[in-house]
Amino acid sequence: MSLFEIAIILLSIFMIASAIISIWFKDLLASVIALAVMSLLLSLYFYILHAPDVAIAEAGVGACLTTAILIITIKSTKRMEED
Amino acid sequence: MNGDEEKMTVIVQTIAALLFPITLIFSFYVIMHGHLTPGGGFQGGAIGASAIVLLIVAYGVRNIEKRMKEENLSIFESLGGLIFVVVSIFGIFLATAFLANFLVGKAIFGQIPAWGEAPLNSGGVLPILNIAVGMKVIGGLSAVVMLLALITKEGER
Amino acid sequence: MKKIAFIVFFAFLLFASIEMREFGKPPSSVKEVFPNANYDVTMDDRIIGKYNASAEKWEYGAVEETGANNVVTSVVFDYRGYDTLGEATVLFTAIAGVMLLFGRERK
Amino acid sequence: MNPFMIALILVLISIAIAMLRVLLGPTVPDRVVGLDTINTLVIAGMVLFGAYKKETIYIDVAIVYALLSYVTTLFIAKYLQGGKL
Repeated sequence: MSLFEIAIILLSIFMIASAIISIWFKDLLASVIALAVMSLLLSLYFYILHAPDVAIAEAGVGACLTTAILIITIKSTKRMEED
Repeated sequence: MNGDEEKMTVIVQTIAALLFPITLIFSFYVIMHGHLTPGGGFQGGAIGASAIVLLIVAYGVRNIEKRMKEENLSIFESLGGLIFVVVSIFGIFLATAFLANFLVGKAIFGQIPAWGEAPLNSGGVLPILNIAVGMKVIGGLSAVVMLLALITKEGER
Repeated sequence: MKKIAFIVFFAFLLFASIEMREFGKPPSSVKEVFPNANYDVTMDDRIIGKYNASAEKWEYGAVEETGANNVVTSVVFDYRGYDTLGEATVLFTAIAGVMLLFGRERK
Repeated sequence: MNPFMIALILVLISIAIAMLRVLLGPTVPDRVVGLDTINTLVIAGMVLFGAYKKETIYIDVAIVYALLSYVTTLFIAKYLQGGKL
């Protein structure tokens, strides 16, 4: 098993873990943060698989615009606090 | 009603004013070199929209909306779509079909590059279509974020 | 019922990923992918290009057909241009809907 | 056994440690700090992989991420600050 395959397997495990914890949180803001982590790791995954076009699109849309729209939506509605 | 309470601190405003032109220039670079390097119309448009989102978060959406009306952004976006369709229809008359690449092999944009070399004026109609899609995405995504941010009420933490 | 559907779908995906080719390896010929085909030019040869050793030049390349050095852009805007037109239409429709809902009327 | 790939594996292990802070952090600012750490580590991983493949074009993606990744942190900070957007 080469180092490249080890990197791909580690990234897959991290992505699945962050997706699971993003739907496991009850707090909406923490859930958005976990979704941003999954978007970051997905961009790194696309980059390692030699698709820089898709990585740039994911960086622009996933890292900035999606999180911005979700936080604006949370701000204009009511957030369910954890306590 | 001067909107001073919507701005963030002086540090954030200064850094945003310094980094906004750099991000916009990088967005234009990604759009213009779409047929040579990774990237293209959609990617560069998303980067440019993110630059406008940075201004919105640093200065407050109502201060930006006075300078940059959302009607103007909508007109910008529709202009991009119009350029796309008109260039595609030219393909019917000057070449064989809709969306045909009628400029390749000609003098202006149509230089065919050798393998590995890359002049900027190659690619036929691909740079024009890239610029059209870039205008569309910049106008559209920033207009969506601006309109969604305009309807937020007084938030209470 | 949901668990049975989940297990069947998961097993299907696992089987499909095991049966795939080696990572990054192009198919050697068309017969490997489509056994009943009667032509011998794959899509990779058609777009990326095929090196003709006897004439010492590349044939069927997207670089010669469209003049763009980036093959992905020439696929997105030239070979599959209708898809890009449809994506632009979807974006236009979404933004028109958001403006219809949230745009404030003036004067 | 390329040294750049070994460094990339170490960066991925560091991402795992930062993800623990995102998972366990009791308040929202702890999780934001974890997200910002992951931003920086992902940029470092992209540059390392570009050095491994010896492609200068791949650095463009790292520049895009370095220019855009702090907007998320700014948005969450403005949310926690309160007031109008």
